[in-house]
Amino acid sequence: MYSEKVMDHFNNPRNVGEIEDASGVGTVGNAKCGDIMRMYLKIDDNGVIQEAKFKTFGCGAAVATSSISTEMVTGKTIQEALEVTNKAVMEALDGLPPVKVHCSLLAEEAIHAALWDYAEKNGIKIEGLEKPKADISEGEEEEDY
Amino acid sequence: MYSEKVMDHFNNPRNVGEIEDASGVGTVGNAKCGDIMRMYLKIDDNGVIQEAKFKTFGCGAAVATSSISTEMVTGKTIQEALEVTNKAVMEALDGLPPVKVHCSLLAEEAIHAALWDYAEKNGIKIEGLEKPKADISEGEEEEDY
Amino acid sequence: MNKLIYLDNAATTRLKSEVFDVMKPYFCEKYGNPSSIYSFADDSKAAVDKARNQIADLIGAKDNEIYFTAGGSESDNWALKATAEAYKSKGNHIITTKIEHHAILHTCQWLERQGYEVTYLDVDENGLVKLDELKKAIKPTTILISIMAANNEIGTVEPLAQIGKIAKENKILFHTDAVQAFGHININVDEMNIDMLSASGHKIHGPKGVGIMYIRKGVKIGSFVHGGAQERKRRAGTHNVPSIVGMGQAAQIAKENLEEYTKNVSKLRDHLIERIENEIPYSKLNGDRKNRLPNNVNFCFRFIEGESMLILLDNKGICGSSGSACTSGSLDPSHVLLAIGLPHEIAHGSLRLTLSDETTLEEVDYTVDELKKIISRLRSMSPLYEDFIAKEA
Amino acid sequence: MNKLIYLDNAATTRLKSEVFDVMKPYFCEKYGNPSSIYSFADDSKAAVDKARNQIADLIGAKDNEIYFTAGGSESDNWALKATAEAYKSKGNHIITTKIEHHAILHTCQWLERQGYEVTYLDVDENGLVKLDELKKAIKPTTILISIMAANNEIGTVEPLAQIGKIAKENKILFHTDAVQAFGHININVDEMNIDMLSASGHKIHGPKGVGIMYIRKGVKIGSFVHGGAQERKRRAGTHNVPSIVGMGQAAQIAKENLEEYTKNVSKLRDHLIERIENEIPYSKLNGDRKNRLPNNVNFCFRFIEGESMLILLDNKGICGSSGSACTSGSLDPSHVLLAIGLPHEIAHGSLRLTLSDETTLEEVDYTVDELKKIISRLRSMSPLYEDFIAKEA
Ligand SMILES: Cc1ncc(COP(=O)(O)O)c(C=O)c1O
Ligand SMILES: Cc1ncc(COP(=O)(O)O)c(C=O)c1O
Repeated sequence: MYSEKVMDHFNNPRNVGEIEDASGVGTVGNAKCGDIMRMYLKIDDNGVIQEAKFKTFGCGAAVATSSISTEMVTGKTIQEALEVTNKAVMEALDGLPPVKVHCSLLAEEAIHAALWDYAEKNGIKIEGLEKPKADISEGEEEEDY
Repeated sequence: MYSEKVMDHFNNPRNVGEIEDASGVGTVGNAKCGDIMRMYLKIDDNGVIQEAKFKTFGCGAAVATSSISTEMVTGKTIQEALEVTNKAVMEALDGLPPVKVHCSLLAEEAIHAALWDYAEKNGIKIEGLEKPKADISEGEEEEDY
Repeated sequence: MNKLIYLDNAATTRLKSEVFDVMKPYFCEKYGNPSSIYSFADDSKAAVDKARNQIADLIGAKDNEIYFTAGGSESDNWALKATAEAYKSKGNHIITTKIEHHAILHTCQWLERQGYEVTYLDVDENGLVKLDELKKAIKPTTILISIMAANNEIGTVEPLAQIGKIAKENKILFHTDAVQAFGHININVDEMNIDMLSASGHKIHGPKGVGIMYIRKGVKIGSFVHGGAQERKRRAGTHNVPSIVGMGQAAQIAKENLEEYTKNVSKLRDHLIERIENEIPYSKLNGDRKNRLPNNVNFCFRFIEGESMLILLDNKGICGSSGSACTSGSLDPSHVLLAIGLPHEIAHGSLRLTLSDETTLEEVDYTVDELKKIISRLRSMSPLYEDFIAKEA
Repeated sequence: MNKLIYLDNAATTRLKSEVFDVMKPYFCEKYGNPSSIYSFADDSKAAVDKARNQIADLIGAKDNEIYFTAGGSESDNWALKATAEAYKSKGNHIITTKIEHHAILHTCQWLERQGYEVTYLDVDENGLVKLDELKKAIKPTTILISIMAANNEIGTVEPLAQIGKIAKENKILFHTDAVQAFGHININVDEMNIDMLSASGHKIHGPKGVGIMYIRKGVKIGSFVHGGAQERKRRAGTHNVPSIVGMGQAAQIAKENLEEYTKNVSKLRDHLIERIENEIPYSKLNGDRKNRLPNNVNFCFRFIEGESMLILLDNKGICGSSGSACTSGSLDPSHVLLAIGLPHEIAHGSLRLTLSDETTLEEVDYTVDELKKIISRLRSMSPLYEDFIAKEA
């Protein structure tokens, strides 16, 4: 069901854990739906993401998207990190099954939530970043089985 | 589907043919329903059936019941022949499949029709013998498949 | 016992050993449920996908338009009942023919009891649907035309492309019961404008108890068997993996062999027809001579009844079938033979012999030789023949 | 890859080689259609009769009360839809439970759309139907009570005899979906007053794609699959002889082994339950401890999600299943786990392990050993666990 990339990131997740003195932390999803993603970002004075870590409660795709998105944002500026969309995450994982697309949305939201937290803590406004929704909505109609 | 007895009478039918100077001939059934039985009886002056022959258009059970009933009536008096009922025919054949019970009725009717013809020709009345129906009715609801 | 001469391939076919070999691993080894997520089930999943593709290929469909069922009857029930339900707001009228299989006819009768209106089209004396009558039967309330691709008794192949065209022009869904045609003649769902198609595995040397329904993308019917989320949520029930695999393989073989099959088997068929017509008097070929399944031979022999013929053939090791009342388990002979205009007494004397690519010329010749003897024997004990000869004399 | 440890026997089972051996001749050799009249079909006919008898024997039914179908889902659809249709004049109310399989639930929802009224009974925290609520739910219009014999997820065995008694006292038909119970626990249709019963071949080491419906003599339901005259005119479709033979054989083996199976497998089950309860914290057994299928183990592990558990088990060659949303293909976790009162987040962390008589103690122990590691690994990356520990501290 999953691509090799997904399985690799699920079995050997990169950057699991917490960052004690994180610049921003974002938690998205909810336990009711079976997916919670928490992302920790360490951002330096130049607005470059030095380190990203995550903890995730969720399925294989949720763990894999968390893992790869921590890799994808590391070393990027905040503006570049905003371009790590769910599409980009999916592509980097060589695709996700249709029923799992929402996991990649979750990853995008987790990055945004962590950045929002960072912006709030620092009293700044990040262009193009909206306040993260409290919950991830599920619009996709399952096309496949 | 058929008992060995039925198969024997179908494969080696006894008394197939016509009797040129028959004392009575009876034809029952109709081609529409797929069964026609014609019975020829030769009856002596003492009212004993000397010979019985048949021709049948119909299924295996129709042929077998015709065959065995010619055997069963031979040597019998008219009154005894009236006791060759469909039940007796069925028993003599070790049973028939439920959907084929009407064939044994046809045999009973063929005997009756031939006797009726004999009675008419000789201007006598045979006690217990009713005018045969022109056709064999089919009341049985199929219980088995 | 004699060697078996199996000439009832319209009833069911021998599972080909090549097909069985492909099915085998899925019984005791790769038995995983394709809906499961562990990798042990990957083989089962891939096998079902492959079979879907093999079947789609045979009829020019897309893979995701093929749905696995338990056989032709279920597919027919599904097509009719679910279309009736889904398109109820559009209308309540269905058009079919008088010569459909009971899986269609009895389902239509059931629908009539639910308030639907069904037109049963007449056919001509060869069993062909009359296209002008089809056109005339269409009403504003018509939601479905269901006409079989080829008849199971008399082998007549219906003009699918023309029916499909009429359906399309009138924006009516077109379902075809292709149980006898699938893998036996060329069918292309796009070229023929077929919206739904039923087929069954065991009529093409595949396994029994598995079938498919083709449903064109966009046709909005729901489920017939409700339950689990299998088959894109349209047909519930744990996948019957070995049989699905077998049906896929049989479809692929049928596709590869279609040209050769058509050539060889219809040659044998024509030989059989010719010998019977030349050598057995008072016989009549049923079904269309030209638009005919490659493997179907169906005759009526006057003055005799089908079941006795079958039993005597059976004594010689020959398997055939008949439309006589006795073998149909009802009091009337085959509705198909009546629909092409045969009187009851003629219809009772029908014999269907259906060949396969495993049938040999020797078998066919032996069958005719035996059949000749059987028919004259039965005629000699038939009161109808006695009367006929008496009249002729 | 590791050795396969198959603990998903509630999803499907391995076809037993003894069963396959009995099926084998019916594929390529004795392939005749049992409805045919020639003697070549006698073997097929006899084989179907024998299977019918083997199955009747397992549940104390008469042979002619057993009808072959394509599986549990079809039987469930048949029972509900045909009863609703046949007893419409008596009433339109059906009683079932919230923990039925989707083959029942989705069929009930379909019936609701057709104007029927359905009561979905609550169950207690162990999944047991509350008999007083069942009694209270009965109305003058109630025509059917359909309650499963044993639940497929949590293994709870329902009080069939008591339900049957209530149904009988109220002159209401009683159907039970026994797909998980058939061959796994003792069922007697007369003692339990069961009028209809669904079962499936592949849950008892028989073949996939075949099932049965038991219909008590006198129950007047019609067909679900309309068509040919098979199965006493009640279920159309060419008989799937090899699979029918296989289901019969599997039923006979199940009957012969039932005592030993119950003893051995429930001992393994209890060992598995005990080790998990003792060695894995924050775990909770789902389902009734006493009224439980011999082969069912179902736990919730807090703070983690089922699918990840399954994938990591799969990496170790262990096949299990989960009621998490991710594996059900919907957004909600198993309706069964919710019905026994579990909150969503707990239900997402469920794991079902279902054993068979082929499961060994070594396999069970290996599974627990690996499971422990997997659960602590997943907890270590769970934000829920992080929060929980933080709160505890
Ligand atoms: C309780 C129950 N009912 C019905 C079914 C459906 O059976 P099948 O998949 O054989 O159609 C299953 C199996 O998935 C089941 O566990
Ligand atoms: C034309 C036609 N339709 C439907 C069916 C039913 O197929 P099955 O017996 O596989 O359900 C048959 C076969 O008997 C058939 O010949």
